[in-house]
Amino acid sequence: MENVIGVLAANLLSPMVLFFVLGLAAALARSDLNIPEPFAKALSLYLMLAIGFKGGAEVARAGLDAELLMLIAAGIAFSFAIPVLAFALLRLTSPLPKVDAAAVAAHYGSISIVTFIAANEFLRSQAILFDGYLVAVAAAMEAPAILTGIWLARRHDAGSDRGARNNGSLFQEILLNGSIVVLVGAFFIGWITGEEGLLTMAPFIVDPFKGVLALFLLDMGLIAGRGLRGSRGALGLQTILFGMYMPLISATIALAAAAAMGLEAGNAALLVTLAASASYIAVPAAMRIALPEARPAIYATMSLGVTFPFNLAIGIPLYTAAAEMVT
Amino acid sequence: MENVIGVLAANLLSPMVLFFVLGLAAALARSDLNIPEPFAKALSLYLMLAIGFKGGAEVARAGLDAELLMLIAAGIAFSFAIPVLAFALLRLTSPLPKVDAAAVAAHYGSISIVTFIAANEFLRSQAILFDGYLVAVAAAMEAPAILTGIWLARRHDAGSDRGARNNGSLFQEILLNGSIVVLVGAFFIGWITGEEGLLTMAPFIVDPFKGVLALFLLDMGLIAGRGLRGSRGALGLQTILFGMYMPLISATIALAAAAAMGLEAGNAALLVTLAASASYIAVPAAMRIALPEARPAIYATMSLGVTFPFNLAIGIPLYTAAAEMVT
Amino acid sequence: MENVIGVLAANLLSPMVLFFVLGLAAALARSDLNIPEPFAKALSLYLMLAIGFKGGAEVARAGLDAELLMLIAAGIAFSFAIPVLAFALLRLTSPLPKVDAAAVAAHYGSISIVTFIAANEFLRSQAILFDGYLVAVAAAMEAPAILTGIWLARRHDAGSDRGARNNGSLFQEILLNGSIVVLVGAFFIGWITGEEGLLTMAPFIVDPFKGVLALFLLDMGLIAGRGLRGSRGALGLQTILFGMYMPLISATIALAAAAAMGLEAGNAALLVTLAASASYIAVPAAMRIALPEARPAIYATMSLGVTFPFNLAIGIPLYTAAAEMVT
Amino acid sequence: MELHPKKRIEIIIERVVARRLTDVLDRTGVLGYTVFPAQGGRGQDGVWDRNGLVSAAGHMVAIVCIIDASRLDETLGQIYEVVERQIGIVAVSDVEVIRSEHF
Amino acid sequence: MELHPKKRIEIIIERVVARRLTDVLDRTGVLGYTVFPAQGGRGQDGVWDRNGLVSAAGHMVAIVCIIDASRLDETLGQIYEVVERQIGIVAVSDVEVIRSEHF
Amino acid sequence: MELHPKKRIEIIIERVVARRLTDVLDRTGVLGYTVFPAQGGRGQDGVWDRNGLVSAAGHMVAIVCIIDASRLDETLGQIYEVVERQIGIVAVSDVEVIRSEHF
Ligand SMILES: Nc1ncnc2c1ncn2[C@@H]1O[C@H](COP(=O)(O)O)[C@@H](O)[C@H]1O
Ligand SMILES: Nc1ncnc2c1ncn2[C@@H]1O[C@H](COP(=O)(O)O)[C@@H](O)[C@H]1O
Ligand SMILES: Nc1ncnc2c1ncn2[C@@H]1O[C@H](COP(=O)(O)O)[C@@H](O)[C@H]1O
Ligand code: NA
Ligand code: NA
Ligand code: NA
Repeated sequence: MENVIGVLAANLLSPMVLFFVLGLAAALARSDLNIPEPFAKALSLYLMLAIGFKGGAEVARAGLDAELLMLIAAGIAFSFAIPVLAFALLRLTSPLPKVDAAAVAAHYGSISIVTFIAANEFLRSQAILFDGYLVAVAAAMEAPAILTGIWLARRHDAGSDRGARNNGSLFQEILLNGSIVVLVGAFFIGWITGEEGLLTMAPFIVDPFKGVLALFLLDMGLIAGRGLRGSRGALGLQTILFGMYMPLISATIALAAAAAMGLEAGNAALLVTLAASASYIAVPAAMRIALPEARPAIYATMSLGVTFPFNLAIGIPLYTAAAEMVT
Repeated sequence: MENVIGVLAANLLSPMVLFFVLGLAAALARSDLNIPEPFAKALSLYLMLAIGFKGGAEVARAGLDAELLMLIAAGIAFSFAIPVLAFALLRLTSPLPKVDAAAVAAHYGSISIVTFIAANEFLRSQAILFDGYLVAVAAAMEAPAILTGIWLARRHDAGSDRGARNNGSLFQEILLNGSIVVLVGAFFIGWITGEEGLLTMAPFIVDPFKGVLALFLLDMGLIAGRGLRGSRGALGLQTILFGMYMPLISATIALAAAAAMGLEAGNAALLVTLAASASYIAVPAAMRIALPEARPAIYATMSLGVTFPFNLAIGIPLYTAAAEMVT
Repeated sequence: MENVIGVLAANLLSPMVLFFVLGLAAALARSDLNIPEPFAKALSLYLMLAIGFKGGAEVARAGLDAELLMLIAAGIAFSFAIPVLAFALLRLTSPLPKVDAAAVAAHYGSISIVTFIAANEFLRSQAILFDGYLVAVAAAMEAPAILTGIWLARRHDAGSDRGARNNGSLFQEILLNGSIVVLVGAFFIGWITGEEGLLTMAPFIVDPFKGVLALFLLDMGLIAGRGLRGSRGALGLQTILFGMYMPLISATIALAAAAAMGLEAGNAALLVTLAASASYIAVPAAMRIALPEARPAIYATMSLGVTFPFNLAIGIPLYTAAAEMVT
Repeated sequence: MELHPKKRIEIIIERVVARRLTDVLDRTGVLGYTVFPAQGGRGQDGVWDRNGLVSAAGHMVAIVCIIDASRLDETLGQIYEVVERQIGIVAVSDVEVIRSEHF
Repeated sequence: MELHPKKRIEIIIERVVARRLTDVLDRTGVLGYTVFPAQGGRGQDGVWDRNGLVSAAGHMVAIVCIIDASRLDETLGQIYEVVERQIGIVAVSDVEVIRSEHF
Repeated sequence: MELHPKKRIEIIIERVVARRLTDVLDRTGVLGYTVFPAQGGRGQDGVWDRNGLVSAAGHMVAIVCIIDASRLDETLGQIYEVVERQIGIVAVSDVEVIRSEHF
């Protein structure tokens, strides 16, 4: 337990978390600091490309095993199922209308790749081993939750049927979402080119990686802070609390599954982190098309303003400690 | 021959080519993946700056010799002459009207600096030596073809004379084109500051270079794919074929010249690559001003959608193998 | 003396200065070369973040001493006082109206962080030691001059009182200016995370730093050149001369103070450079709000087009030589 | 210079929805349109700023489309079907153009 | 399609001043506005280009605000107080909108 | 608030040609203009998107220029000489401005 607290404190004082806090503080103080949008998008692309490529190269080195298939299946199941639970909890505990609850629920079933990356770095700093192919699990968990979210909204709200005719193209758009394409594409390129490819790319995607991540987290802090400031009032206490206990619930479920599957600590910690994380890139974009009546001020702020910092600061070390105990 | 095929296969599985293919596939599948334009422009600037600087530093180290002057003269001659040949072939074999044929021809006389960079990396991967000053030959070949292209269009089309009054400023704009200025300027700075300058700049322009190139090629793939999709119908089979045999013809001519000049294999391979490559930055911009009636959907797609991938995947290893045989 | 000339010449042939000159020449020749604005902003952010972080990490390593407080006090005093002197000189020697003179004066009291960074690199190239906490002095000197500038304008021009009601928010905006927030924030993060944090960030903020600086100076050259071209006529000979002798006056004052405080050569050179440098980011933005009648074509061009290159090429080696003699 | 009266439609809409709208315009007889990026704004759903969005969601664009008055009603009808459930505004004004072949 | 007549106000102003203006719009009854980035331009104070500005100073934006004609006079008065001493122009035109709840 | 009637000219044209056009506007009596970047669009020559262009060619901008009606005809004539052979459209509309010294 003491150890957990020490690790937690160390995590809070890592450059990653501190840059996030700097951004948050600057935004709350109404500083005009901002990362130009095209550059922020480039940073995000870089992170996807790098994490995908390194994952693939890792697979080329260490090989695949049956565990991956099991993990992907578990991940997809979580992504489909968690939104149902999240929706039920939101309807019970918060005053959110159905369409907002469905949209929020979809976010918690999907994943945040930056949270996943932060967990990778955390494990590395703790010298805990994990497999590169986990990045494939992350990719597989992005989309299913969106389907559940839309289904939840439709089941409860006849009005939203009007958008149904567009769904064919919507599902294609979700699967061909830019960040998924880069993540998966870079994964395969890393796999194909292996060690040699990694050697070529390393000075670009390995060495400066943590620095780029810190800069990106500065931007995330700014955005989270502006979201929190802008949505003052829109977000009630119950919904804010949901943004902190929901990841713990998802984490507990994933932890149980990880123990049942007999995963090693590192892989378990990453699977748990994925389950506990909430999307703020792919799902909001899909929700604007599929459920335009749902309010972005609610779901974007909960996912980015509440759950992301919670996971970054407290969640990741906690999930790791739990995974080490259980496995 | 077997060796050539092995090298060709290795090239096809390099991160560079694979990232290009990823971009191409994403675009053809209508993914919304894109590299923000300001960032893509920055990547392009970076590549120019890095290749120019490294070339100059190489000259500072190894010195200049008379061969450079000979190569520049040959390059300028190719740039002036190749469009005449290309124009004649297009008029014979394709249904393109004169003004389009002239615009396309100009592209094939000029060069693609990214193709040149890819050839540099390929030679390095094959441990074939070449001189840094070749980058000066690349710079010298950019512009002359534009003059020939305009001349070809004017000779055949009285209508385009109306734009003549603007030509003074047009030629100035071509020579002071941003990418040429950076390439040439960085070349001289590399030359002046030499080894010491390179040491200062290396962690920025040498180490991450290949990674940046891979990212840039991802964007090129996206653009090429979107161009191909958008111009379906506009491009006939004859013009597509032209985009593949024209580089081979230019390459053959340059190869003969290289043999006659007694170049070493590396320099010969680069001269041949330059002759075989087609512009997609400087020439399209000049054509929009000088020959606005020519259709960008034709020339941009041929150069970037057909000839660039052809050279990247097949041309470069082929030209290198040929250069090694002939020299 | 000979030594000074040698060092001066070496500085003029450094990649940094040469890239600035390349940009200047390209702009004066009306090349269309440009660094996309979002990318230039990102470069600037990177430089702030890196210099702040490295300064903080340096403090974590070497510790703080009382000298820092003394230096900050001196810096703030310079920032408040220099504009008064600058204003008096401008009114005596130039035909600038009062409001323009006040705005220009504010720029010379504040500082240029890129000049400071260039001085850091110059000292490093000369193997002269200095303290990392000087970056805190730079941050402290940014804002006070703005207050003096506004006060000078108000004292002489009743008309500008109309804007007074906005001042509360103006001062907040100045202090929460994005670049100051990143500089100071990164400084504290560097301090908190210390050696270990620096190790994490080094491949991003240390290794490629000089290359990024060179690219940024290319952009500064372009902007300075375009400013000079655009303001032809607006800037008289007296104001141009002011842009070169004013830094020398400020430098002399700071040099005397440095000698009085008994600083080491490196710290003295940096304090002198800060005093001699003129702002071109924070102060112009503040002036547009506080003194909209003052003409940006005047103050931006003097600071960026005259004083910045003067300091970069001649000032920094000169101040360093002087600091070495005096301390 | 002879001027021809036309209608200018300006649609402010979310970027994620823009492709659906332009797909519709492509299918109707509209001969051209231009998309402009917005930087920020405010509406009933609150304030947004381009530099403060991690997702494409929320980012608005303006689509400007100049058409002949004879096509206005049909075009607006088709635009309305897309924007009906979305955030966004549609404004029409009178303009005169110097070449009429584009509209 | 029923169209409702409204007023479109277009304000071209420096980005550094834009927040002051939108703060004023926020306080008045204006229901929404959109900010568009400009790339460059020329006026009495000379030429500017976005890629040639090291500071935010000088960079212009266009703020577009569609309102009901009944609010025009009051809104223009408040806009004028902000732009009075600044560089910038304010232009008003007639538009028709398809949904009237936003204005 | 007193309003003065003016003309608003909006020219959508390729970025590579824009400098030629603004050079012409600089030589005529036009007192100012503002350039806005476009993000994408479609016309007779097909679809384009800013993020899909490796060259400046194809990228469009909108040039907005508010002038006095008395200058309209001469200015349009000069604009036409530049845009005649180029891709692009020119649209004129009526606006009212609150300060008349800029036009
Ligand atoms: N009256 C208006 N004038 C101009 N833009 C508006 C107006 N109302 C809304 N907008 C834009 O449309 C977006 C969404 O509006 P809303 O649905 O009211 O939140 C806002 O963020 C603005 O960018
Ligand atoms: N008549 C005009 N039409 C369009 N934009 C203008 C006009 N006059 C000024 N501007 C814009 O406003 C900025 C400042 O104008 P000025 O205060 O006249 O220098 C210019 O740089 C242009 O971007
Ligand atoms: N009717 C229109 N309304 C708005 N923009 C247009 C229109 N027609 C053409 N454009 C713009 O002008 C560009 C070139 O048009 P075109 O020459 O018809 O291909 C298009 O890509 C659009 O950005
Ligand atoms: Na999740
Ligand atoms: Na060629
Ligand atoms: Na100073």
